[in-house]
Amino acid sequence: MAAAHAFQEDPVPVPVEDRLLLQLDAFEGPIDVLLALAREQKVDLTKIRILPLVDQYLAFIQRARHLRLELAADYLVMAAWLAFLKSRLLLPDPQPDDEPSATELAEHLAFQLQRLEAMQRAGVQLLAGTRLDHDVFARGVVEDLETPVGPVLYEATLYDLLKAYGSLRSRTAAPPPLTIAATRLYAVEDALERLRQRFGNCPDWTDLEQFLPHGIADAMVSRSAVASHFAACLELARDGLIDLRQARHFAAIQIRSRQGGGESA
Amino acid sequence: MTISFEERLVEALLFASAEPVALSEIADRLSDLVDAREVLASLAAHYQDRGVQLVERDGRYAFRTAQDLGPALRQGRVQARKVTRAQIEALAIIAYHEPTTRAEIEEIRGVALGKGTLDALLEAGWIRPRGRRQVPGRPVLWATTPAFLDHFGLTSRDDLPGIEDLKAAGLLERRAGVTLAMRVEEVDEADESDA
Amino acid sequence: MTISFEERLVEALLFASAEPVALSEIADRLSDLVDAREVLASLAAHYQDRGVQLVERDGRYAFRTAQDLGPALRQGRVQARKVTRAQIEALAIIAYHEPTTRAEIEEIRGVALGKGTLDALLEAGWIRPRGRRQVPGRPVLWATTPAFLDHFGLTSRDDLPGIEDLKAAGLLERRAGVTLAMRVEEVDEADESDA
Repeated sequence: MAAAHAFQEDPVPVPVEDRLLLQLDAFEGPIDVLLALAREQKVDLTKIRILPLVDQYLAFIQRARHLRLELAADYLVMAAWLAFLKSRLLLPDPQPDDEPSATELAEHLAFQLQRLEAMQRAGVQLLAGTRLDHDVFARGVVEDLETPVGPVLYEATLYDLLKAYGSLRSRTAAPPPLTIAATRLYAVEDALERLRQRFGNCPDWTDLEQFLPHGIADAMVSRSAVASHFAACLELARDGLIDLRQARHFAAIQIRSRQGGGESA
Repeated sequence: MTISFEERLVEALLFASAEPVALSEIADRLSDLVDAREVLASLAAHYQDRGVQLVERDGRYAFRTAQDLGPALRQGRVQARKVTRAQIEALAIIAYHEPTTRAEIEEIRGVALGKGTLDALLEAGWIRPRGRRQVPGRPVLWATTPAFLDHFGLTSRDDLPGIEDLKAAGLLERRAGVTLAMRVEEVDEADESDA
Repeated sequence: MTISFEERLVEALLFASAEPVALSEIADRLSDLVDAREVLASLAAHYQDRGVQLVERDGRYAFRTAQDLGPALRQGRVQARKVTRAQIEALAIIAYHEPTTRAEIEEIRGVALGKGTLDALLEAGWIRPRGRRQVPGRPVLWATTPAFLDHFGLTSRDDLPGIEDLKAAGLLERRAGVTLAMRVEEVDEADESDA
């Protein structure tokens, strides 16, 4: 296999954002991601540079959305907030006096990163320290000294007490009225309406994907939009308003409008 | 006086073990070059006059407090007793609703209280009668005691987490029912102040 | 080497109990002529190099196996309680900021606590409610317990790793996190403006 050596490539440095994306599940929210990015600056966190950090976070979010990874809403809110912070850091501060300045906000973010870092480290140190039942052990037997002469001690913990009350209340409370939450999924009616408005000027075969709404943050809503648009297509085709085709399994679904029946294939 | 590693290990092993430990088990923990019996003999000699003794029962070894200390140790020694579910539930209801009557406790639990339930709580020193409700029959009102707070590590009754806190901490069991994947507004259950 | 009756008694008393015993409880067993602290100091010195050690936990005393024997003793034992990352971070935040509210824990971590996180810490006996903050909503304040110190081998809260440095650096001051602004309503707005 000499050829393998000949074609061996230099290792391509993987961007930090991509490495973090691989461990997205392991993060405990956006601040945790920011902290991981900040650690990449390899400086004392008290000297952290906020602007490059903001750029890195925005790049991270961009990549995630490009790869269609599911991001919790917090990540996007954080991105929006950081973009806002960045614009305020770059522009002269026009804010009235009663609002914190951009510098103050940046300092505060740096404080929060340091504080979270300190708490994460403390947690690791606690776990790594001397732990009962792992590093040290207590007396294995509580000696029964026979014929106790003292008063009776009833044993129960606070947890027992709270748990008892909690389950009692959930057992005996009147059942809550049935509430069905308003769904945020994409309705077929809305998809029909959208398509009706758009397919009219589309005599050529066009991928259905072109008609899908863009920029839906929530992956679940995004998937429901695909489903409802497909259902809407079937309905429009049944009504003889459009033609549908698909070259093979899993290929792109294409549609075109059928105007006055004249162009029907 | 120096102590060997083996002696320290056997000392810790016997201390932490819930059951007396067999000689073979002790020997397994030691290097083949060391005689477990010798280690045990040395330990036994060390503890001979102390408050704790190394004892052998059927080829198994354990530490036990010295017999002559029994009376002094037993003094004021308490007898531990597990609290039953009915007792802890009644106690929780009294703590959250005090002062409250027996009938109210039964109403909340949905079943009658057994004979000894409140007696046990009284014996534990966790509850006390606090007057009577001014209604026909003048039922006794029950309330918790300072000993109750002390036992459960509370500084005041106010420390008891409310329903919302219990829910947030995961202590309120979810009722079987309709839960949707989407956010459902949590229904505000019960205000606790109904007495 | 002779050992006093008091030393033997305290040795036996601590051996007979799995939980740390309060200084006051030890003193109660001794004659008024004897200083419990001196007895404990003498016992601690005796056990210094042995396989079992006398440790102090927040004014309570107990025997525990020596730390260096941990690996040898661990064999064939049940593992200590598994702690998730969210749990240990929440626990650290409570320990370093106590007393503190659930909302503050969430602010520091920048993410909501899952149901069951505080529940697990409560069940482990490591945290307890301690009063309420006098602000609207009167949220429950959480603090650590003596069992927390015992489990993590800390003599007192001052013993928490690095706590002095963190205090000096101002990192333990109460300050709201930037994620404070992130509430569900705003998330929904963000979604809509995206669509």
